[in-house]
Amino acid sequence: MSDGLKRSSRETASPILKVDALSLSFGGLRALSGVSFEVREGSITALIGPNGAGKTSMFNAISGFYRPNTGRIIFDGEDISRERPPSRAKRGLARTFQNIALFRGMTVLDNIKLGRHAHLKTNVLDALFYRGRAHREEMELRAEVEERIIDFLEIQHIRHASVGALPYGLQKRVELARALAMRPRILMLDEPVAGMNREETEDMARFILDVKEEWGITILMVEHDMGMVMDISDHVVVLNFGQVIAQGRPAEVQNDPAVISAYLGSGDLAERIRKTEAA
Amino acid sequence: MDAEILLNINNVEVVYNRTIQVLRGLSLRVPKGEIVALLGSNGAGKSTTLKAVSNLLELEDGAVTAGQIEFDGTDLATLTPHGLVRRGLFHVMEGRRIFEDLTVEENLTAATFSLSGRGLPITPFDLVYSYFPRLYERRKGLAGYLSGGEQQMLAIGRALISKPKLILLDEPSLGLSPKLVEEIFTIIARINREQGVSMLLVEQNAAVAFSVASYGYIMEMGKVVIDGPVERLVKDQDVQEFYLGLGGGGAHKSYRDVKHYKRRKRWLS
Amino acid sequence: IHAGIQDYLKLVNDEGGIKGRKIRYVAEDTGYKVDASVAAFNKITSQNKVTLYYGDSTGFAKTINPELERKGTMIMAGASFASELNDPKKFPLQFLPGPDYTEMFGILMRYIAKEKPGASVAFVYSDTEFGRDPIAPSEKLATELGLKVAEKIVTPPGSVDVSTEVLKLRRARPDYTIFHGYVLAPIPEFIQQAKQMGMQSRFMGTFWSMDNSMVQQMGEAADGFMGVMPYRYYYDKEGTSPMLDKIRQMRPEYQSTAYMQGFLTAMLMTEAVKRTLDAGKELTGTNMKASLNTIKDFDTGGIVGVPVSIPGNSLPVGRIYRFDAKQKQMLPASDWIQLGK
Amino acid sequence: MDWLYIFEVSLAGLGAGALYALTGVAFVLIYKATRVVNLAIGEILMLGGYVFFGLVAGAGLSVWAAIPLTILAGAGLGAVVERALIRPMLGESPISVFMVTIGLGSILAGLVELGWGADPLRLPEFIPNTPIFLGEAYVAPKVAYGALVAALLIAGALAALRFSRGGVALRATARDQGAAYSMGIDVGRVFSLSWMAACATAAGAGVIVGAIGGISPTMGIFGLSVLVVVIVGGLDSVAGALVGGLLIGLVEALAGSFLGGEYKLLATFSLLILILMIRPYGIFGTHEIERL
Amino acid sequence: MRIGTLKLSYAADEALFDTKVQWICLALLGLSLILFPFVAGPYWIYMACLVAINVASATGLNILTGYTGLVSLGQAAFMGVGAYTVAVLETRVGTPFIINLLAAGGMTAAVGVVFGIPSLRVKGLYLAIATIAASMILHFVFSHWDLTGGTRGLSMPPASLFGLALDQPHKLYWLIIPVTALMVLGAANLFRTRIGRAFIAIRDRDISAEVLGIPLLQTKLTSFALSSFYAGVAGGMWAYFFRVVTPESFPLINSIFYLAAIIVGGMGTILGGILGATFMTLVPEVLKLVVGWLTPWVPDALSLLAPIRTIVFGALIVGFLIFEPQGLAEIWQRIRRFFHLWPFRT
Ligand SMILES: Nc1ncnc2c1ncn2[C@@H]1O[C@H](COP(=O)(O)OP(=O)(O)OP(=O)(O)O)[C@@H](O)[C@H]1O
Ligand SMILES: Nc1ncnc2c1ncn2[C@@H]1O[C@H](COP(=O)(O)OP(=O)(O)OP(=O)(O)O)[C@@H](O)[C@H]1O
Ligand SMILES: [Mg+2]
Ligand SMILES: [Mg+2]
Repeated sequence: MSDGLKRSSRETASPILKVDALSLSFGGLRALSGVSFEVREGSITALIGPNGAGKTSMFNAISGFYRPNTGRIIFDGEDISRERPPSRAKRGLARTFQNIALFRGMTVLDNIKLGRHAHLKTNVLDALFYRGRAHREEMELRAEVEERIIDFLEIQHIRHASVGALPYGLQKRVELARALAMRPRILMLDEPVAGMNREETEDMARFILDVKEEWGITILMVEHDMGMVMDISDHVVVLNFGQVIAQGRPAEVQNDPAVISAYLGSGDLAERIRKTEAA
Repeated sequence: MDAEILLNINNVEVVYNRTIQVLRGLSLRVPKGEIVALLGSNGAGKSTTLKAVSNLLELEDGAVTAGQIEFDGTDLATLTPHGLVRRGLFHVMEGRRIFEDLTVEENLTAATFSLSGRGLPITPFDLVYSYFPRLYERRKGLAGYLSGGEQQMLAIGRALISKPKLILLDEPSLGLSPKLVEEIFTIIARINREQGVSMLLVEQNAAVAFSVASYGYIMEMGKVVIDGPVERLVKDQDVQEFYLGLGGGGAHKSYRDVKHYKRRKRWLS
Repeated sequence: IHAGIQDYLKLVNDEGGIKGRKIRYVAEDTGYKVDASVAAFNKITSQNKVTLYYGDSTGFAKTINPELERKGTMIMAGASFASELNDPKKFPLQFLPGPDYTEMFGILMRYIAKEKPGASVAFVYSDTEFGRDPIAPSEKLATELGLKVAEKIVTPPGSVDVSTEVLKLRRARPDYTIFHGYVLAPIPEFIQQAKQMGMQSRFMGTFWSMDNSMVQQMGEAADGFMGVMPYRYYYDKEGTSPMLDKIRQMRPEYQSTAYMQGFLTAMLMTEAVKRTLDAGKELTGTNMKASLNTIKDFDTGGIVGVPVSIPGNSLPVGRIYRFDAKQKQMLPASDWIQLGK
Repeated sequence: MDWLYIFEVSLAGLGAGALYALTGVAFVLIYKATRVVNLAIGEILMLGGYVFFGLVAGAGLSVWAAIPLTILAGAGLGAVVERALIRPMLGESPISVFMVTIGLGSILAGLVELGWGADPLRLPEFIPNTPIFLGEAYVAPKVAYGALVAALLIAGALAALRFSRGGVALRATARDQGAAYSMGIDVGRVFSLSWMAACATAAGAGVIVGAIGGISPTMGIFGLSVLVVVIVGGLDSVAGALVGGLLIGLVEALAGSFLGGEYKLLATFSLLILILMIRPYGIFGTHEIERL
Repeated sequence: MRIGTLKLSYAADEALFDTKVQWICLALLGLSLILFPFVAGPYWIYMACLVAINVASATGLNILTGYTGLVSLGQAAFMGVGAYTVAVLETRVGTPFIINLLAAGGMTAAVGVVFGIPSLRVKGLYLAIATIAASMILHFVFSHWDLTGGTRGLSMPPASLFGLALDQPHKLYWLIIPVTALMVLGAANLFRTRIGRAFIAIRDRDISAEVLGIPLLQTKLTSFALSSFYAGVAGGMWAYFFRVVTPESFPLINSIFYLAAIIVGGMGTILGGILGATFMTLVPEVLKLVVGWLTPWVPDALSLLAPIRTIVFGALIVGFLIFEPQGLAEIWQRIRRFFHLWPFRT
């Protein structure tokens, strides 16, 4: 892979997450083979690539749901490759899911609170009696969730609603809220604007930018909406068939011929259709 | 629109769980041989409209409480969901809904049930494979492990098997890479042209939808707020701003510059 | 059982009751579940003043015993012949209207020892409290009687197919096979397969599998099936039996051995009450039980073929019957056998 | 080592296993099409036994007329149950539907007791009675003939599912009813037919099981062993039911004869836990595809 | 009637009972529970105790099945473990009953954890069947171990409190009711905290829960342990209540009974466990009453009772699932809403 590309990225901050020669296969299928890239602290990094390129698998490997065959994941200078998902979550790796994974039996508020699970200490005995620590912790959590997260994402009006009944766009927002409640240092978003129209995408883009700028949280996201990716990300990594085929600043990647042929396509659909039509 | 009307939705209202009203008097037409696009924000009721047409609401505790839907001259209320498919109305559902633990080929076989009762022979899947060569390569593999784009191809392929008159397509671009979106829509246009199949297309990606459709409807809160031939819609200022992401004067806006306050859509006021 | 109790009490009441006292009979169904039985007990005893109680299962008898002692106002019998209950020290206010299961085995084996000294026997029993009840003491008794226990076969509750067990039995080649802990299945299948294999063993059962209608259902397998029965069968015309005559009068169709059990229980209980009143004592549990134990060589009016006594908690008497396929009836195969005599 | 004995015991076990397998197939059929874990299968089997008894002993029909009628009655029961209890549960959680079948089992057991009383009954003899010897090994004729019938029926079911579109329709319906509808599959009919076929099979199995062990309102316990069989084999696999049935039959027989009857259940249930720990979806069951 | 409630603090919004009306209702309930034994006959006190024991056990099962989504058909067998523990301690060691009850809970929790281990790999109904297997194995142990008295089981002396023998329902009432009340309250508290939320998350989607920081095995086993603890204590109370424990005291059908109780009551709500267990315990009694009234007209009524009870048991389960899948708790909520006139927040 070209060193030139790497050097060209402008960030000077240190990498908060480093993926090092990661390989992962399912039976005979190699979903990832020797993927390496870095996410710099305070950046928005986008992971793009064709369907089935291994983006979600990459997220799953980083958050510990899949066990890579070889390679390392280094978070904040420490190798976390052997850790179970919950302890990675506790370190500040938070994520949302490609297919919304909210807990339908809970209210919005409880879903958000759940994000804090790993940071709370209440044990079963405390919980049964709801005295002392349990009570104190719950009150603090409630206040923080209300005042920081719910206000920020503008979902006050639905906090006692049960998530199942919410429209899709709001559900995605609740997922984001839950991830924020995890006290993330890095937030991984899997297709945050899939299925949204232009207007809703604008809202979500605003939240993502604010999370980065006001909360200082690093963002790694997978997204197929090139308009948004190119506009808001600082660094783009392109995967194809489980391998990195390009990375760099959005503008660089956008014009990379390999990326165009594997992923972006000609970009002018209407014209092409008219062309085939004529043929 | 002088062509023969294949699908005619008239003032339909839909209620879920006997309490939540989603469609509030929606009307819409699909002429024979055309692609009609249906756009709208999340939760506007687009999928609900399609489910009402294909009679699948019952599965989700929904019901059409008013209005009527005609397909090819028949009132749909009298038909069962599978009966409808067998008359040539095929619904490619949101989220693709392929049978994950069946192979690609078995998925196509499942779609052959739509041919019963029409006296149509079950032909080999050549046509599907000719449109989607990639499916041919993976025909023995479990569909659950296909990539998103391949799954979408399979979903459309199943529709082709049924030799339909009308396909309802629910967000075929959802989650697909730009290139695949292009491919799929190219094929959609081809199918429409070569097979003469009409389509009702629900899409979030307005630009793409407009590139294949001839007529468009935009709905909010369960009813149509604006409709017209595609050429006219793309010139509408609100459509440009809220669906195509064009700022004043037709230039693309950047997501970085989006403001917190927003102009209200004209049709909502 | 229910009908038997009802009928006897009707007889007593029609004759003016016990010393002018009429007996009122309250019944509850419990479905053989301990908690339901206890609930019924509480309900009945709190709504009525009860002196005689008929409970159902062994579990209930054990559960309720402390309560029975605490109340001290009644005596109780039940559908269970569990050996454990046959202990006047532990269960002072209860009794069994027949031999306990161990005693049933005793009667059977005494018969075997007489017919064929030194014979080998096999026990086939279900893996339940009911099934396991008499096995350990009976093994001991077998050695005392000079019999050989060739095999013990346990079947899990509710098992249907017994082919493997039959194979096992065949290897043991017992002269006699005693089934216990079953009502019907899997006895007939067992016997049938055994006969097909050419086994010569004789097959025997205990109380609950001995009712005539049950045995008849065994079909071909029934022929020659034997077992122990403390009461006479409904149709048994041998000797004089005024009570059986009365029963046949009241109920023209066949009555089961469970009916007889109920009938006899009611008879013994009322007799105990009568004797207590005769002695001018209060109707307390202890007094009634004491009176019950004074029953000696008591004539049951033919329900049991010989005069009976209740030395302890049980009525250790019975007779071997054998099924006759032609008459479709259980016919006596031995004299009445009284243990402890 | 007494090899003849082991051989005989194994044969007996396999024979019993064939009956498990047959009932297991009935169970799998329902699961495959409707994702319903039918705990009432034992009671449906019991009802089959009783209907047969009623037709022969009550209505005085000949045995050979009664068997097809029983099977037909089973199919009828399947249709009614599916329509009245299962269809309304479409879309509910699997646990709820599972509990509905438990409730159904209870209702059926109660009805049988109401109609025929609590006492066990015996079916009239109709299976040939001459002892069968395989070499020197004895096989109980009822078990042998039962196993034969079971084998034929299972082979039929396997063939039907493999060589027709029916199998695809069944699995498609099970996976996603909405999508199946939109393929033009008559989901309602698939549901009904699979319940009818399964209940007919179970009723037929009930006649055989009843002929061997007699009938009683508690006969539904047989369903418990069948449950073990299908879990071991994999809930959605006909082949699994076959292998599971034979395996459990064999294990029960061997445990019963070498450890004692009380160990039968212990052995099969321990085996069950063991297999589940190694293969959580049974030997042949399909893994749920779980992706994030 | 109330028109919306204004909450002035988060604590108030998080409280279990948030309105004055609720507190009054609660106080009334408590008072009536205290007065009950003074006005009711022994039969009704007996029933009250039985109901309470069943409520305790059903609440435990609800934690596991209703909230954590792990279907268990082993609740009765777990109660058996508790009952035997109490019986053995009482007869062999003679420790005070409170200790015995806690030991019963602890012992059962340990057993529950062991049988809960498959839950990491085995899901859904496969797991339900695995718990049947667990209860069969426990049943085997009960009936073949000397310590548990084999098939005959164990008989034991009554619990005693300061030398006073608690041998009567109306005395045991003062043991059983408070213990059950405490257990129910504990369960309700549980679901205001992280532990309870983790349970629900696992029920709704376990694999994503893990990525959100919830250790799966540990949490599932915690749920098994808690649920079995409840079962064990309930079983212990059962033992003190009946004072004989046999292997046949805790058949599989009882496990089904508890599952049915939480379904009829409403899965995943505390109220559901209470209502369901009460309802299902009392229905057979009501049936008996009805049959009692019928006896004069239908002479055979008594012998029909057993099958009718079986049928009604089944029909209740089926009926509730089809017509009222959320159970009695939902009906109760509907009644409440009706009186609130303010349907948006309950
Ligand atoms: N659990 C699994 N078992 C087997 N194969 C899997 C599994 N998960 C993913 N795959 C395969 O790995 C490849 C990469 O899948 P992945 O979901 O990571 O793609 P993606 O880049 O996220 O695609 P998309 O943009 O469509 O979401 C695909 O071919 C997929 O079929
Ligand atoms: N089964 C259901 N029960 C209750 N409400 C429902 C159900 N399905 C949809 N809704 C509600 O109906 C409204 C319209 O839903 P629908 O799926 O038709 O929207 P859509 O326009 O397709 O949106 P999207 O862009 O998210 O696909 C939404 O508010 C949704 O919450
Ligand atoms: Mg993905
Ligand atoms: Mg939609």
